[in-house]
Amino acid sequence: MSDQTTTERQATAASTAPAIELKGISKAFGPVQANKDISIRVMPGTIHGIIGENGAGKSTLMSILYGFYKADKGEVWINGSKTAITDSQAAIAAGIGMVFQHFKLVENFTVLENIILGAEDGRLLKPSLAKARRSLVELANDYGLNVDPDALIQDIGVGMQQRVEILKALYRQADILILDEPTGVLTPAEADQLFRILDRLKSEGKTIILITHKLREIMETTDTVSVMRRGEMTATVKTSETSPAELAELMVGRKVLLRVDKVPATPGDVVLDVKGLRVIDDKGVERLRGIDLQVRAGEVLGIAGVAGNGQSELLEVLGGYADGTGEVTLNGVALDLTGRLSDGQSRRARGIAHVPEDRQREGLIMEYQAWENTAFGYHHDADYRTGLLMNNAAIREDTAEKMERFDVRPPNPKLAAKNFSGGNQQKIVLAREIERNPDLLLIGQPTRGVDIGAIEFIHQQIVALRDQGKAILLVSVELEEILALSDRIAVMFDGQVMGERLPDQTDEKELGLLMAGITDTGAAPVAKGT
Amino acid sequence: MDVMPKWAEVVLVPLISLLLAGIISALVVLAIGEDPIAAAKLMVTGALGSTYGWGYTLYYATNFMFTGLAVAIAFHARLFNIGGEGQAMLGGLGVALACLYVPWPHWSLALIGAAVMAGLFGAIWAAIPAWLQAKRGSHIVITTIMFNFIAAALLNYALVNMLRPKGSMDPATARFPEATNLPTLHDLLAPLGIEFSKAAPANVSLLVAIAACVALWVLIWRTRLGYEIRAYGHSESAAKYAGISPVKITMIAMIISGALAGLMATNNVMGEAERLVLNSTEGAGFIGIAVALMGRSHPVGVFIAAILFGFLYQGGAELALWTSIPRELIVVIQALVILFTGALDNMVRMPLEKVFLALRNARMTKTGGVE
Amino acid sequence: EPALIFDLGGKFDKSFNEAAFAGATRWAEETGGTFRDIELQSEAQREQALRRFAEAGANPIVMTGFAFADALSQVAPDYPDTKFAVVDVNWLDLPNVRGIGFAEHEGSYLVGMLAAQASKSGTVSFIGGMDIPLIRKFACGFAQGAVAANADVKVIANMTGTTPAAWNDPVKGSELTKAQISQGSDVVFAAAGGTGVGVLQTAADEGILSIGVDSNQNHLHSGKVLTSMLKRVDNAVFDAMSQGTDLETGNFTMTLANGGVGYAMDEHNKDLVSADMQSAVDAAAAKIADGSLAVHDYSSDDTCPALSF
Amino acid sequence: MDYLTLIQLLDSTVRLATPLLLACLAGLFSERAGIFDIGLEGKMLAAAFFSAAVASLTGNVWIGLLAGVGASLALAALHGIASITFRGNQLISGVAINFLAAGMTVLIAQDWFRQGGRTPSLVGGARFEGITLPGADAIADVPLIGPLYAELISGHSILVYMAFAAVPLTWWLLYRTRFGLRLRAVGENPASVDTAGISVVGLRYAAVAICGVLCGIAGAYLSTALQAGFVKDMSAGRGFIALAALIFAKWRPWYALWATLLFGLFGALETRPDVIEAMIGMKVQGQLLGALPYIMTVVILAGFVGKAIPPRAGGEPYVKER
Ligand SMILES: Nc1ncnc2c1ncn2[C@@H]1O[C@H](COP(=O)(O)OP(=O)(O)OP(=O)(O)O)[C@@H](O)[C@H]1O
Ligand SMILES: Nc1ncnc2c1ncn2[C@@H]1O[C@H](COP(=O)(O)OP(=O)(O)OP(=O)(O)O)[C@@H](O)[C@H]1O
Ligand SMILES: [Mg+2]
Ligand SMILES: [Mg+2]
Repeated sequence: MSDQTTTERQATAASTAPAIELKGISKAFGPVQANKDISIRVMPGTIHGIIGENGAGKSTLMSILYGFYKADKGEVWINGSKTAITDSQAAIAAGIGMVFQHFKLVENFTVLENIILGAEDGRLLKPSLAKARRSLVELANDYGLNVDPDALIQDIGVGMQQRVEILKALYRQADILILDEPTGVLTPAEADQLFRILDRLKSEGKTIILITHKLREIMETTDTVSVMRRGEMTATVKTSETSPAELAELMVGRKVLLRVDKVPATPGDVVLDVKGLRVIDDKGVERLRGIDLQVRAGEVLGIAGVAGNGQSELLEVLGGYADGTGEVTLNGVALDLTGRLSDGQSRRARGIAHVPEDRQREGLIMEYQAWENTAFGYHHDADYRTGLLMNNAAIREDTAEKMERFDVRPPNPKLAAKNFSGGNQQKIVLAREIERNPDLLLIGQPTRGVDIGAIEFIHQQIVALRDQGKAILLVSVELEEILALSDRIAVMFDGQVMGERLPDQTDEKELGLLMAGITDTGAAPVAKGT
Repeated sequence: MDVMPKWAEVVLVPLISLLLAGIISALVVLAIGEDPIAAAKLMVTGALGSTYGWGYTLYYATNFMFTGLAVAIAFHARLFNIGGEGQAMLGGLGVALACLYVPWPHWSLALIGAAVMAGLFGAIWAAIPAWLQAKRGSHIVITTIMFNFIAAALLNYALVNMLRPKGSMDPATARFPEATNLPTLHDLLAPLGIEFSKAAPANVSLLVAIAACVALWVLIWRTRLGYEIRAYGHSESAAKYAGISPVKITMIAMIISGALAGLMATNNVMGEAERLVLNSTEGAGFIGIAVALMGRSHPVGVFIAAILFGFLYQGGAELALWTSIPRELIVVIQALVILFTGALDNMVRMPLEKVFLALRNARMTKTGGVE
Repeated sequence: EPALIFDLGGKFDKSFNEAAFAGATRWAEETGGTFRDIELQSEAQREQALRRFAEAGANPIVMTGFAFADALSQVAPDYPDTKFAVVDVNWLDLPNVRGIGFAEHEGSYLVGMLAAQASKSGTVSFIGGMDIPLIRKFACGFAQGAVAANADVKVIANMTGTTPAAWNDPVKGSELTKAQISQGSDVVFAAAGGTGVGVLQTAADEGILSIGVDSNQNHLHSGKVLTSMLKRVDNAVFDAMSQGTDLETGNFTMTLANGGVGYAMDEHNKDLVSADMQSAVDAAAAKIADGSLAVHDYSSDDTCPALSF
Repeated sequence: MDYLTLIQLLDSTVRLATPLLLACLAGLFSERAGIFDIGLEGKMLAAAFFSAAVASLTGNVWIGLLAGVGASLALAALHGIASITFRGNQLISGVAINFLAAGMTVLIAQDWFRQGGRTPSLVGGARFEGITLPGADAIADVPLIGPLYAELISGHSILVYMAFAAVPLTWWLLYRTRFGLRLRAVGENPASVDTAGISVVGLRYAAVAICGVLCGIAGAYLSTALQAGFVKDMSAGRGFIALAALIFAKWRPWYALWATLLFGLFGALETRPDVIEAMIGMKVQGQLLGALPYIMTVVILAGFVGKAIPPRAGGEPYVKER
């Protein structure tokens, strides 16, 4: 097609042309067909949602649009003209910006440096940095995207990091913004703010593509929504004409229960008793400032809080890989918090199981096969060993059984952990920790980044475990999840417990205030014991 | 999901890589005005054409197995032990002390005693950098390099000022007593009716090395300790979560590594030289790095790579013996082998994968199956 | 056909292996004969090369370096019909072995005297390669000669290192030379293989005198190399090859008396060595040769009267 | 220790530190871009040979320098092809390059010059001579400053001044330019660079090429400035010491200067046992003296230097699709 016809077409179709049109996109990673002949149109000034199970090919499709991967087949049309997206530079030039599921930031660079990276003006940094600093102020004013331009990425929270990613796109004057699972790591407040920003951008005529596993977000923010399954686009519908139930079914291929069914708890004896727990990290910062809490048998204690307020440290110290001071007893017997018996293996021996917040960094060895991961942390247990050796046959058999029971797909014990999708990775961790019959289960962010089918399953497992009379300490930044699963809710702020609530006597608003450090009386929090 | 069948990965890729290294080597030989085919023939017959040749090939291979395994086990814990050379030197010192100062009744006991000393000395020499890494954060690559130099000075001092027999010019210990001399493959195979060259230095420590390969395989892939070592190597944060102590794993992996490097001395010092000379390790510690890398840190791979290097050493010696080709040519061939089989293997793998993928797709469309 | 086996340093070590090669080449040129040779790559090849050559019928087999003593004592008895000659070893007692040792301390003594006489600063120095007894023997002889020529002389001695790399580190040799110069030395004697290349170069650059070793190295920097301590390995090899299969066995020591060691005088250094100096040295040489002057041999008891290590 | 001895020691320090500094900065560029390089040694050796060989053949040291840099660049390109294009193991590639250089230099030297793997001695214009800085002779006799300027600062070859100038230049390039920002980013998180639309491959090749140039100068310095010709294996492990210095310096340019100067000082002290004896008041065993720099390094590392965190993406090939 000649240049002339292109421009002609552009001129005539300007008012109606879709901002993005993908035609027949196919992409294979070696033997895996990640995208099969996918076509999609997104009209300018709209928010378009994409949902689908883990591994359905959502990220791949968007990465192709952004020029990160090259499609095997297919065409990309931007604003009515065919555009060759050869690399990300071309995508950026075409006005596309993308916030990846896993951020692409340089950890030890400042915010400002990350923002100008690849979009510098000229060979010297000084003018570029100065210019970026000025426009950062403007962007902050326009959208409320406040960040400290001189902070290092490694020192700021994920919410902030995401802002940096969005600012990166806006700084490059993106008209089309792709967000891949942006809310997976955000607190409700942060998510709300994000959606306000998206609305603002939309009102300015920008086009937004939003990938998420959360149907509520789809229903609340998008204009149209596409559903992907196993590399194919199965449906595109107007959001106003569909329902969460229908979307869930389209996505998973069966009916999904969208609410957690549970009977009231019948709490027993105190299993975990924490008094005055303190943790000081490597940098000398006091992360836990005197925590008191109790978890009883047969109940779920939910810990709500904005990420970074000490929940991680609480799990770490109880799980045995951070040192702390204070008094912690399990079934009435004291736990060693600093000495030789304060490691993960001793904790497991005492009956504490732990589903860590970050399955890829902590819960799993990504290079290990599923069966090896099933023994992880329990490899010294009698049924998994023969003398100094591991009892591989027994572990494999056990793993196959667990995979069956937890519906891990594919149910292949010899597949490396990194080759499972996030939801299935999480199931492997859960199966391992739950099935060892612990007295106390510590769970951090059980459904982060997990698709809706898997969420349903994981929630059922947690409730079932509670009903068996286990004590469960649940940490999640998803208030909805906390409210749905907990029998009691403790809210943490700045290394302290701000208060406890019962789920049926509170709501997201009250919890949100507590999470911000504001107690009932409206007074600012007073540090305990200082 | 793997694109290539396993046999292609473990046999075809290395073979083609080796072939490429051979072709380039042939070009180099041609460039210095020699006949590459004759040279290749000489190397193969010299190294593999007789029990004599095998005896030398296996002798060198034994050295490389020990140092290769040493580097490999450290790699599994994501530790780069460049100090095999120094640890092997210290191992030699251990062997010498054991052989010279203990009146052993029989070689078998002497071997055990010497092996313990060799392993112990090597382990100590590795334990210090390991401790500094684990406790003080001193980068193990630097400290092990430094410990190589320190070991050389220490050995020099021991030989020149302490262990050298009075009046001897040679900075070497006295000959070890007869009772500590290890049986060669000739001695071992003769009772079985197998004729093996008497002159070649391959000796019973080859069996120790093979046993070490097997033991290490069991350790890495079958024991709980090996499981912990690998886990730590893959992810320190996950290891901490599982209650695996980084300090403990660093120390243990390096101690095993150092002990293996030290054990090399049972071959070169006790088995071959039967005395400790100044230059006994001859860079085998560094070759061990190449062997471990080429063997992908797997004991079987290390075994094969060690034999390959043994072949290059012995074949190269024959080449130097009967032609005027400078010995540096062998160094060049070694470099090319390492380069093609170790660093450029993807150059072979990538196109092969394409071929296999095409074959597979063709097969799938024919049968109409969906995997 | 004779064979020649070089020690690990290699054929072209600028030192005694190279001298051996020169001797063999001279033999080949003069007689039109051919010889086999091999540069070793590893310790294990000592015995291997010996056996391979012996089995292939090479005779005599000549080798350089004290490190062969051990291997040869193993191999020689197995090949009674083959004659062996070994340079730097003269303590084996085998019927088919010719051991040739050198009185390096005597030659070093002479160049030590020359150094002390040529020195204006009263400080002379020595740079060795790897720190082994043989090199200390050179250093000790040198120091004795220097002290003999000038009782007030200051002798500085340094070794390059403790690994074989010390034979091939001219950069360090150069720094050592500069360090010695700053301590006042104006004559430096290098017995350090390839490292010596750096020593002689730096001495020439910095305008002080140097002394070569083993072969005559006077020509390397004409007019700037005071002399060279000669160790006639070439002659030893030439003789062994000339005698062929009738090689006279037994232990021999090449001394000043029989021309095995000495110092080099030629057109390159004739302006550097005055007649007085030369006559003093020649007088000492005569006394050493007739036994009236004894130079202490470091290797005899690991001590040195004129220098401490 | 008197003042002149100190000057002499420092002078020696500067000379010994120069090749280390160049190689260290070379490694810094490469590793900051995420390509580990244990082939510094080999590149240096190849450059030492080719610069001496070509200088001796042409009689012009500058052409020699170019040839040395060219040889080093060729090996750097090989490292790039193996570790960037074919995503091979960077350590293996480095090891192979070291062997290749050790063998090839002697093989070619023997083929060209037949002097046993050496080049002929370089004379006159085939060598870098020391440069006397303006006024050095004039103030040489002024107490204190005289020797400092005339002996220590003046009188080195041009390559020494280049090496020292390379430190601020490297710093400026890395921290003050667009190229530096991208180069550092690609060593920390190549995906961030890729998604910004910049070629990861291109940046890494650029870094490896700079590494090649600097190693080339380091090698040329050894054989044409410090020495007057090539001797086999004359790099004598300096590439590894440079690597140690790089880790010591935590991959930073100014620290690299101090680290290499420290190693240089150790080397210089080793040539002056008399000074050490005077300082500690007793005679030091020869072998202990030789080991002292290495022992000191370990002590300093264990005692004063915290954990060195390498560039996060270092050593790993950038693979986005499997
Ligand atoms: N870089 C890659 N290399 C090889 N295969 C890949 C790669 N990225 C994705 N895949 C494959 O493509 C498929 C689609 O992956 P993709 O990341 O697009 O899924 P997704 O829909 O984003 O899943 P999730 O909801 O978990 O983020 C995966 O099942 C995987 O097998
Ligand atoms: N680089 C890659 N190479 C091979 N497979 C990949 C790669 N990246 C992703 N995959 C595969 O793609 C699938 C989904 O990947 P993706 O990372 O998008 O989702 P995920 O694992 O669910 O992530 P998260 O848990 O963060 O949502 C998994 O099977 C994963 O193994
Ligand atoms: Mg995704
Ligand atoms: Mg996901």
